[in-house]
Amino acid sequence: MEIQNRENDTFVSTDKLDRKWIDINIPCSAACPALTDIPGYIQAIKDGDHKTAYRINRMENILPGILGRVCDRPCEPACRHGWDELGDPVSICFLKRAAADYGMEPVNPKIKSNGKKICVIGAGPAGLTIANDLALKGYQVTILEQFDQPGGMLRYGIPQFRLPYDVVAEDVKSITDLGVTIKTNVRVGDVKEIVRLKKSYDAVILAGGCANSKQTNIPGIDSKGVYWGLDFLIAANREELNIPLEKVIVIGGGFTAVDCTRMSYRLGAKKITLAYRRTKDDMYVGTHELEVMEAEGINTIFLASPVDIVSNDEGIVTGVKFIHNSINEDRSITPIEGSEFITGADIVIFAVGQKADGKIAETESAELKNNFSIAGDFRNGSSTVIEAVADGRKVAREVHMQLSGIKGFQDTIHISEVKDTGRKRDYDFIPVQPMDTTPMRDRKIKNREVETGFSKEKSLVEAKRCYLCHYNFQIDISRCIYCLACIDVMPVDCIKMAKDIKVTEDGNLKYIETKKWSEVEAITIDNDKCIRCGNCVRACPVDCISISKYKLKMIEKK
Amino acid sequence: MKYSEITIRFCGIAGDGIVASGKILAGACANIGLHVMVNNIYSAEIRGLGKSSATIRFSTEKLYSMGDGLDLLVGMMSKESIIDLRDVKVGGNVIYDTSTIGDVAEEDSLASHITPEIQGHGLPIKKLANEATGTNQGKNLVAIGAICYFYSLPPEMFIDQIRSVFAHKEEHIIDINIKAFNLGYEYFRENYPLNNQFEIDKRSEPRALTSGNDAIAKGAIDCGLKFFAGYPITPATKIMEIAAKELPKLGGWTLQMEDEIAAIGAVLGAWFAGKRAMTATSGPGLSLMSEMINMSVMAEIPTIIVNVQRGGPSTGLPTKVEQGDLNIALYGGAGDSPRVVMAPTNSEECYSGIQLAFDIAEKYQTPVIFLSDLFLGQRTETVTIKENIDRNRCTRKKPTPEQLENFQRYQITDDGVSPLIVPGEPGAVYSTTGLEHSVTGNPNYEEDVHSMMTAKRFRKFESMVEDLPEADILGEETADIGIAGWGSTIGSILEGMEIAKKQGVKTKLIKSIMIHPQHEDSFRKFFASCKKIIVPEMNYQGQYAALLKSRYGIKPIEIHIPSVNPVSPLKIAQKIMETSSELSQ
Amino acid sequence: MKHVIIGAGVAGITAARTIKEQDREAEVVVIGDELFLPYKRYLLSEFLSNSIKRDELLFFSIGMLKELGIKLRKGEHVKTIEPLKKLIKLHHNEVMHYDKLLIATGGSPSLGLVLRPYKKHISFYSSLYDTLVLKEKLPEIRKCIVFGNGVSCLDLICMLRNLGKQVTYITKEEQATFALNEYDFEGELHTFLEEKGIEIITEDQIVLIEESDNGYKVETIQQKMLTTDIVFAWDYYKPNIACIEDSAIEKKTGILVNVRLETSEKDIYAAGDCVEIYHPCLKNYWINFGLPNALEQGKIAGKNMLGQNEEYKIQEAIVFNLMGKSLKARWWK
Amino acid sequence: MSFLSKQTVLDEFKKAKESKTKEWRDNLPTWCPGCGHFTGLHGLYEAAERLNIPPKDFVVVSGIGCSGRFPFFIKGFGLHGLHGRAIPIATGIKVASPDLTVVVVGGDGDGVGIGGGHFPHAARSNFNLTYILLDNSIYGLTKGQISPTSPMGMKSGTSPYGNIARPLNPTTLALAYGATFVARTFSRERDMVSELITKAIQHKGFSFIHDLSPCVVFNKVVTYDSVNDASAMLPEGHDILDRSKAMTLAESTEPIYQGLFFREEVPSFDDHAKQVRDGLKD
Repeated sequence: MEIQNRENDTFVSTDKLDRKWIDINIPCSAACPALTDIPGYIQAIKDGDHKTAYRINRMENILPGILGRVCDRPCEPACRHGWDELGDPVSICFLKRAAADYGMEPVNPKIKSNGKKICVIGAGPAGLTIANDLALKGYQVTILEQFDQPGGMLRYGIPQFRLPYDVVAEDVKSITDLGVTIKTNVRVGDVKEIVRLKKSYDAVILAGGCANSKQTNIPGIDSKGVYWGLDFLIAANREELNIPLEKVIVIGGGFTAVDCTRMSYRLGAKKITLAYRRTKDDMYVGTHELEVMEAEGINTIFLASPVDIVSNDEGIVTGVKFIHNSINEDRSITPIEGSEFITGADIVIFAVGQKADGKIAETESAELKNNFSIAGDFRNGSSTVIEAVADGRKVAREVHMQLSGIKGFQDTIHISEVKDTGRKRDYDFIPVQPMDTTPMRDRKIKNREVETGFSKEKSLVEAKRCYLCHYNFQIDISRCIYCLACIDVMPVDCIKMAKDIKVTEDGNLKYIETKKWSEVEAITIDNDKCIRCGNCVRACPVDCISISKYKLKMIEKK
Repeated sequence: MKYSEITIRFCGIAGDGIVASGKILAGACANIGLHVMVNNIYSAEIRGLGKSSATIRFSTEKLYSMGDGLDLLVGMMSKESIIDLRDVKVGGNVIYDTSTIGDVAEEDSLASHITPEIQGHGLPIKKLANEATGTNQGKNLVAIGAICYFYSLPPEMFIDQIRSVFAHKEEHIIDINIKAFNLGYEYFRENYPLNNQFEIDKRSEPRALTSGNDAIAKGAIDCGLKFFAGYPITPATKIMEIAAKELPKLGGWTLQMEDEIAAIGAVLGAWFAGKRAMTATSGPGLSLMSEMINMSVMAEIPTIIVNVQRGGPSTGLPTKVEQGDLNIALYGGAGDSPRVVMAPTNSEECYSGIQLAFDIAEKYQTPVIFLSDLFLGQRTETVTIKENIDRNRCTRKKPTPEQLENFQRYQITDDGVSPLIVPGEPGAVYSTTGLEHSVTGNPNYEEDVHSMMTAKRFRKFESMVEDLPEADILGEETADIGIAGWGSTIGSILEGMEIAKKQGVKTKLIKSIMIHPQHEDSFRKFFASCKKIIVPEMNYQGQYAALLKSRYGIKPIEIHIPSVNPVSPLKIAQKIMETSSELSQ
Repeated sequence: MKHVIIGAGVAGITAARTIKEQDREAEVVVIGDELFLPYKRYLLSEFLSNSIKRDELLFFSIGMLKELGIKLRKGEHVKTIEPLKKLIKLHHNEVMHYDKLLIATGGSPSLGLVLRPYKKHISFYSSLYDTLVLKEKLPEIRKCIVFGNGVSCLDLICMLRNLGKQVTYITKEEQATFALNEYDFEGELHTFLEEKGIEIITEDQIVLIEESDNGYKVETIQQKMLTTDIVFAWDYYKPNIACIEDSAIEKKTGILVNVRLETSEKDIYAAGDCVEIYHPCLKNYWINFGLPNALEQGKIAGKNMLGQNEEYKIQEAIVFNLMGKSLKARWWK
Repeated sequence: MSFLSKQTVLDEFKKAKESKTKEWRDNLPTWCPGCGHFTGLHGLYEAAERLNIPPKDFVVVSGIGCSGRFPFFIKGFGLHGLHGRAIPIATGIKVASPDLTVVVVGGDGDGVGIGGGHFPHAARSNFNLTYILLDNSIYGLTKGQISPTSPMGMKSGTSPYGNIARPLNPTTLALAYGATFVARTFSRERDMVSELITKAIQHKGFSFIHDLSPCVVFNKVVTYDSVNDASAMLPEGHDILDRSKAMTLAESTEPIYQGLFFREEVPSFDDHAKQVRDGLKD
């Protein structure tokens, strides 16, 4: 069990070396657009405290239940446990979900109203985040949502077998609990309406998202049986789709494309094929998504682009003509002369991206200038949920700066001494805990969620696997007797005899290793390789290895 | 593949649990009734750069030596094990660690030296050990687990061994070690499911494992050892540790003295007081003791010095075997100082021989130097020792009532043995000294006294012969080639003779635990019956051959092996073949 | 010149031999992940059905190996390749330098998300080791289930049938085509196999395998419940290219090479089942599994590594005669 | 202890680089990782650096035992002598060429066991030697038997029923033998060890360092922790000229005092020899 010193023993640093340490040493957090304190909440789960784990998630990336299911997990490929020789990444996302499943409870922080009113257009991930953050700062926030339910893409763009409605509802509720009002079925049509809104609010933020499918224009695109990915999903989600599916071809390489194939599978299609113009590695979805898709018997064609939609006399789709591509160094593609081929289909779905609603997109106009911002996909083009959240957070800060007149925000690193991390070396050998899933035979049930989540026990086991990278192991050179006891017990090549130390341009510390005893200046721990097993601390006879916990906190510059 | 005899070597740096590996594997095999012989070789460093290896040979047949060649080499450390590859038989196997930390250069990699005739098997030893124990301990058990599967030996027999070897440790230590074993076993079953068969005779009884050192200590205790004084020295310390453990139980005691000089001093004192006592040491210690040996000769106080020979001279090769101390044992010391020198040839003789040594020392009031060696002393093997327990044994020549009248401690007698009384016994008292003395023990430097006393001290060695065992003669009586050997070399000689026999060459062997004095007639008869005589031994000079030459005037073919490892039977067989071809020309 | 060849299969060994025959001085190291001397994988069925002996499988003896001066490293595999430093790293962290490198790691069956959990219940048949293991089991086996694709699968089915086993073949396709599509042969093939007494279940896949008292229970996505003594299954037959994962070497499913069998990295070549070339006739990227190509490519790679300039010509005949009558002849004596 | 922000790390490393101690390094030590002897070794490096002793004038003599390896790890002349006989050999060297810096290193068995008979005479003759006794209260090289400084009751291969003899206390012995510089150090405290070894070498006469240097492999009784728990620095204002006070403090085991117990400036053997020689002149 960790023995944390009193708060006033904590050393607060603003040194860029220490800031850099976090980026390099807590790869998961660094990879997360929202800089979530991942080791923080996983450690909480490890200690059986799902409530704290939930609170960390709830405050740092707002939508634990949702992101615990549909986040594209930039953190997992970065996880230290997945590095060469070290096994597989921790199932961070599943753990986040566990935090929500077992630790969810209302966060009722003390909020002192500052009397200012904010209007957010769009109840998607970006909008919700802005509302949440500003509400916590004491603003009176109102969200206007065009559909009858809040959530935007979360509600309409993602099929229920990945993200059930009630999960979205719960996460939204915990935001409305902060006093945020959501008015549904309110559509802001154009700039004039925004201008009107600005009269009654101190600031208006447009987070309209990218709810419109990007169109492509190839011969036969308007034949019967051709759909746009997002429309197809929204229709399916709103139970508005009742056509028989036989052979389906989905064209695209993103989440929407994959969702379309899997939705088709549930709508009873016999043969489903996903076609993408580049290779597997170039797709925007994780390998996990792909495997789930393949598991449901969906075929794939790579390095092939559609050149023509083949249809019969009644203009009904009969297939797609593709051409093979070769891929170039810069991942761009060149079609291969005469390599065309036709694949039969009765439904063709184009899921080649989304774009913002054009009508209200002329946001450059003069009357909008001050006290108006745009956020999320509406500004940046379609991205992932976590990126939308991160962007929402950024915008919320800007708005808060303008309205409250604070100087800005600053990263501070809180370094505190720790006696023992509570980890054991054998945790490193715990295998990844598999996510329980709905049996194949029930996959056809349209709205049955496929991933059923970790049991509480499983979440504890999986959490143990986390290296807790936020701990910094360091040899106090002035007390070291060079006895090599630590090197003797190191689990990987993490402790080195160093002849020099450098600060790289990007502000990272780098040790120059040497095997020549005569050159050795110090025995050093390479935090980059360190897996935080604590073997060295237990072995050191002169107790010269210290553990300190690094935590990033952003504070207001008054 | 089916096997009835296997030789396995664990190779690594001291600290990898190499020795423990040998112990567990050997114990397990002995338990299921196999014949086992184990030889450990480790450097004098406790840890760090010292290389260490344990070779275990087990068979359904009786074993006499470590044989030639390995069926399996387990390289716990890559670089250190490369040289051992040359000992692996054609068709043999190697297990190497695939989870060592950091890059390995091609030339330092064990695997890169494996030839196509040999099969390498990767095993993540370090990793699995970490998984099981959370540290680097248990590497050896991971390997043993793999071996167990590889030769399809029954796992239970190993689990039991692990339990008994770690019996003194807490339960969880035992558990993690068993876990390590299982991980190794499972890994091989997963990755190398095709394994080999080793024929085990289900009916055979468990066998006892013992080392030469164990046997000596036990033999001494069983024949009445009461007091032990010594000083830790490789490879003899084990004897002292056993004495320290056992003697107090029998009303005796063991003292660890500040050095060998003090140790043998204390032993002399105990004998003076009439108690059976001994010390055990190795070359350097024996050298230190030589002055005290002279004292024992001069004062005719019995002494037993076990010398477990190691490589010399000086501090030499503390962890390597050599038969280099024969000369110092026979001749070392000032003046004309005769002493008995014995050399057991196997563990059984370590037991019976030390008992003989005590009886002779006590009866003839003389120092006995008992020459074991590192290989014989430290190797563990399955043996059948005929126990002979009589702790009240006494061969001391006590004075008759007449003799007690004006008692002469150094009375001149035909057999040279004078009556001896010890403190606490009623009847007489006497004083002794390292100075030359008269029959009473009073200092006396007169010429005829000195020559008379010297003659008396030597006369004991002639009369002694009747109590000594005849020399053993083995092999084909009609053979023209005769071999004479001593000490642990005999094992290799016997297997060498077997190999030669398979090639159709007859040989015979004469061996005796007695180096000095010997039953000279039996030797003379034997030598007379040979056309050629071969004398193999593990030293550079041919110290035993020199003795035989001077004593029997023979001209033997000498094989001198200043060896750090036990003699290879093949080497001896080759010499025999050469000799026979010379004969046939 | 140090030529390092990863893979001791047909392509790798042929290359090694070619190099040595043309340049005695060249240093050649062949790294094979199997425990045995190089052998002819395509003869395994004959070996299993006892029509040839084990040593007839070998490419050549130890003696031959020494004579040629090829250094063979058995039972080892390569973890990573560093083209810039011209280094490879083996499974036990040994680091080896090369001047020219040939990747000929072949391909092997692998499992997708659904089957992976049942790995320990699934038997394979792609190496001599598998075969030896199988040879021991075979006598007790009566019923077999096979799920998979490709020529090797067809080979397996026929071999089992030849040995008089009861064979059930499950495929995702609506016909047993063994992914040899675009050829008008399938129809025949499917019925032909059925005539031979092989039960074929189409448009289905295995979703669950359980141990049952003496054998296995198998459940399919169409909810068929089957019992069997042994299950052979793989989702795809895929090139073994794990060793290039972290390197810059261009890959798709296999390693992309030009007609000189050069990869995107200097001095690194690839040949055999692990490469992928665009095939104008198939109008597709093409993983040319199969013996004749491996042989041909081995030779060419070897020559080009020695600085010659040979181009690989894809011979349709060779590829497709696998499905020609000669093929049948080989199976149904 | 400082919070190890990355800046602290940089500073410490800089300090390490500035020190020249590694110029006295030789082979990589082969002791068990964690062995207390590493501290003594490091201390000797630091002393050599601070006093800038040129390796050519630097002789380290040792006996048998783990500590016997010392000479191989230090640049300078070294002599790995016989068990317990290091002091006489060193005496010969020193008397033959008094300008050399001669340091004797030995273990507890070597120094107060087999060699126990040499120690007192070297001390009372006040040869200008520095004798560092690395005390781990165990025989390490023979794999763990009791040593003369092993506590009573300690079990080992040769004392299966517990050590029934009382341990020797090398510090009090040195005081009793009349050594003119007597200090006790603890391998856990690198700076203390270095500082006192330096002072000892500077001292004219027989200087003795008793370094408590735990064996991490074989001694489960006398360990870093057991010693650490009992450790205390000598009381403030202890009079280093008061031998009997020093004796009392040295005898204490609760706590085990560390620091410089006693030092007196009296003519060393060298001084006497010089005096005699001078007296014989003209």
